[in-house]
Amino acid sequence: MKVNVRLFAGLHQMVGKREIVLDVREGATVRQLRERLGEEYPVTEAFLSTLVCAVGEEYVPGDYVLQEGDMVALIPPVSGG
Amino acid sequence: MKVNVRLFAGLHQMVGKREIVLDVREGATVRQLRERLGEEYPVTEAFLSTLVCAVGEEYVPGDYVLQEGDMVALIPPVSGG
Amino acid sequence: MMFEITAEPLDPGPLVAAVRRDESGAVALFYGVARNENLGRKVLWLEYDAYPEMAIKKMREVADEVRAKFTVTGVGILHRTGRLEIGETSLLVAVSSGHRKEAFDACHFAVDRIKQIVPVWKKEVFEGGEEWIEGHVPGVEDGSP
Amino acid sequence: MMFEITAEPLDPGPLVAAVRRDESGAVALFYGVARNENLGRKVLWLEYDAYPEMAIKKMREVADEVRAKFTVTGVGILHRTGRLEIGETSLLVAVSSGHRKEAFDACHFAVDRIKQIVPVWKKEVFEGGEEWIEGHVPGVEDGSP
Repeated sequence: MKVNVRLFAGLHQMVGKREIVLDVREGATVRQLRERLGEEYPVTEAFLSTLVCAVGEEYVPGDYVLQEGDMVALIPPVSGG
Repeated sequence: MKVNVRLFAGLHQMVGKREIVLDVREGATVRQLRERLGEEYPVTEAFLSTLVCAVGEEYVPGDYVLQEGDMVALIPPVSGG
Repeated sequence: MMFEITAEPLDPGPLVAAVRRDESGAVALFYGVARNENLGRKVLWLEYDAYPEMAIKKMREVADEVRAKFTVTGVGILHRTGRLEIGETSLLVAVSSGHRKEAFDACHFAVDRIKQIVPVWKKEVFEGGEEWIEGHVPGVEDGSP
Repeated sequence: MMFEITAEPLDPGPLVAAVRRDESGAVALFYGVARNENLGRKVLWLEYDAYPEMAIKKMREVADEVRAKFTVTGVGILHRTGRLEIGETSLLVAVSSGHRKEAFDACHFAVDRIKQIVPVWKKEVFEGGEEWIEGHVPGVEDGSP
């Protein structure tokens, strides 16, 4: 199934896109989505372990199960202020 | 000797003047100056014990000895902010 | 209340007006400012990125936390994005309260929480390089990212 | 640095600009505001009196104390006098620092000290009367007024 993924900060800069579509199997978790990102964009490998996912503008745990069409944001460690 | 005395806040309002001249004996302390104020302006009696004196824009203790021509400020408890 | 993510310079006037109530005796206003040095590096400028919709939502959550923890009369937060020169303001947090101690404590708490959960990111461009600063991993309920 | 006693409305812009340095990552700005209630009384307006020359001198002393106690990059204080309507700002205290904790702590300390030693007085005009508020007896070295 296809999941829309928003990228920010260093991740955006590495991938060169603000939004991508990733293909994952039915019932995939956000942890598996992160791994998929690493396969598609090896440049992101080193950063995957620090990424938190947000679905529907809310942080979700790594075992959160995705649904077709979900808008997922990959959130690097925040550094506002 | 004559001493110039500046009045503020409630004291200013009670006495009706921003500045007065009080006559005290040579070698008088600021504590005695306060008592002199009470004699001249009985309306101030109840407030005398709360007044701190400043000479030359610096707080001085009650036993500070005044000199002719000193500019003394009578400072009620402060309440800025 | 006022919560904004904007690429425009931040203006404290409307923010303070928005958080003040007639019961407010104190307003604590915090400015996060781009400074010229970090970790021993000479910083040339900063660049901020944000996830705007979620950042606003998380700012509101911070304000809710503040109101649950402190006796305040208003909370407002503005965060700037894009390129900021040294001396420009990246963050404004205003908290009003009846009294000063609550205003200070609540504003400090709000700034700490903003840095923990609001999805905003800072890139430092310094002499010889640049780096997206990795600050805080925002928590999720089970603690596992 | 900036220290003023004025009958005009207080403007935070020039104050914050005066205390900020390129090393400042944070500015804490405190607003003392005329509020509509005190001691259970409905306050109608406030009136502030000051001994201006000495107030400025004592503000500078507060700033010196702040710099001795905290790592800050700037301190500034403005106090208004005359009649203030509810919601108007009586006091502005700005402290800049490299980091937020120092800015908050130093600004809070400065406000506390201002209320203890700066010769400024507040009259509350409330429904049914008025009163010059007796706050703090400023200390002298031997402790005896």
